[in-house]
Amino acid sequence: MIEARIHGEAILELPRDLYIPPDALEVVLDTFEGPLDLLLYLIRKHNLDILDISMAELTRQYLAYIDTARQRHELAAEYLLMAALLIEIKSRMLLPKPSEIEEEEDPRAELVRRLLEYEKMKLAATALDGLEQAERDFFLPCVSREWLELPELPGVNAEDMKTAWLAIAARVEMASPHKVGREALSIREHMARILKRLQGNAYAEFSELFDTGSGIAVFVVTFLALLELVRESLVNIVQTDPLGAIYVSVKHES
Amino acid sequence: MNPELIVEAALLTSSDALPVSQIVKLFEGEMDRFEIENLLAGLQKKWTGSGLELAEVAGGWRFRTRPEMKKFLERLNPQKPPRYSRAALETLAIIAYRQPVTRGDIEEIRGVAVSPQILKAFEDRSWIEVVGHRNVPGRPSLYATTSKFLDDLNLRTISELPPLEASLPES
Amino acid sequence: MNPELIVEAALLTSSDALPVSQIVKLFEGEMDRFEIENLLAGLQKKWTGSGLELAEVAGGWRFRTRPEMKKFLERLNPQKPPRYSRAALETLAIIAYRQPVTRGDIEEIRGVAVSPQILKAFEDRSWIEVVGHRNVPGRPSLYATTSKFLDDLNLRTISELPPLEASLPES
Repeated sequence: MIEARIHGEAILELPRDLYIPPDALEVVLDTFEGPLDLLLYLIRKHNLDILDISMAELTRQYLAYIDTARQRHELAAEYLLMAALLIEIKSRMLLPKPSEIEEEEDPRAELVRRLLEYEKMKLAATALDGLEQAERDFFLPCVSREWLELPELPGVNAEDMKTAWLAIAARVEMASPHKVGREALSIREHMARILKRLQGNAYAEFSELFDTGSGIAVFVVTFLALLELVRESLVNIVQTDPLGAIYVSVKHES
Repeated sequence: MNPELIVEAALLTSSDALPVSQIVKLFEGEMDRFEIENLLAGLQKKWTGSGLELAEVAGGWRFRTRPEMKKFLERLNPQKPPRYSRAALETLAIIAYRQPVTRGDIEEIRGVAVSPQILKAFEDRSWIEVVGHRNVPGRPSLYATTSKFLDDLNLRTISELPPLEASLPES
Repeated sequence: MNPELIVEAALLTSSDALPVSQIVKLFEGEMDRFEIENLLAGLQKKWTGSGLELAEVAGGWRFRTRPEMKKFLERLNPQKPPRYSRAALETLAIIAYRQPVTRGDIEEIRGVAVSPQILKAFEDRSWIEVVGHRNVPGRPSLYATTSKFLDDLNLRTISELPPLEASLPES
């Protein structure tokens, strides 16, 4: 509420013929949604017939109101524009109608149409607000599908591995050709397995690295893997005493 | 797994309404629209008398809390849900009842400028969207309401909006 | 209104888990923690055998879908299965066929630098792991495939990978 006072006295003075009762003065212009809203308020307040508005009366009321308001704060341009429009309509109504033009449109028609349309929308806004609204009047279920939120990882199959490898092979075909077959692959798998086994341990006993239950082929492959690890300087094989235990350890930088 | 329980789980975990055409997908063609609709009617009955109800809205089917629950659920979030300003509500009403409209149309009806924040707020909430451009200089955007707007107001079609009151009451 | 239905509605519409201290608020002091906990146990029983389950998690109580529902609910949002880039697949193939290898080995074979993201992605998936370090300056990590890699590719041993007839580069 705007209440401007000088020496304790309200600076606002009411035009005599303004019908707005003093309590309505509390209704400052801010509460209106624009000039149409203010016009509707005035029409209602004074029981004016919207279809046969007394332009002189309405214009006077409107101007008086915005004059009052202008003393309180700056007025949006729309209000001044409407004032000009009202004065224009009023003056057109005062002009004598040329008798040859019988069916000239009522100068108020456009304003009335706009007022009616705005009034409709104003009521519609209230009705809309009266409807039940999600998150205000009712709530929607929100149960998590958490496992769906996890990103899906690409699938890979064994053939993809082969295709990828062959693609590399094709690119470097000109380079030194070496056959890598099934056995070689097993050897490499066992090399990885032995390294994993040695991880975190200072050493392992040579015989522990052999899985005796898996047959002679695995036995041989494990042995070849150990030799390959020694050749690639990845492990040390140590036997401190003749015929003593053989220990395998990860080779550390000396 | 019982199909009714699958549909129930799908609806309770979906933030948007599910049209029957989506629900059908749950069963990869093993159930037709007619069976799904029967099942939805069954589910609706199953939930009668509980805190949620299954309702058909513009976007399809979805659960929502019954109005009686508001009072209790509000106690969990004591801050009042924000209310729209009159300017925002009038703008929304014009878009809803007069769609498709340009910002200029809205300003013409309301007699004042429309703040871009208002339009943005409704766009962010997916209540309005640009559906085209008017073929005039500047090609202004044409706004219309979305099906989420209808869903959130619990409506099936725009014609379920409250009817417009014809003329100014002469009081 | 039945308190169980109020708690059910609150849990179904809450995006976060609700601790008992929150649930109590629904009844403005008319129910104590003990009663609420009893009620939650009852609710949990009520939902047994349906597509959702009521679970107690770190933050409190919440509904969530049962794992069996995944298969069905995924049909609502079918996503294109993601694929690994050629660089990623080749890196994985080199580790699989030539293990144990260092990043330098992979780069030498492919002729281009290996992005750390690729190795990290496979490590995060527990498909590869560091099994040691090569005894050369810098002691580079030696990568090998894991048993999870074999499991995920449905292989018993690495030697079940398709044999390579073509001539191959030696690292």
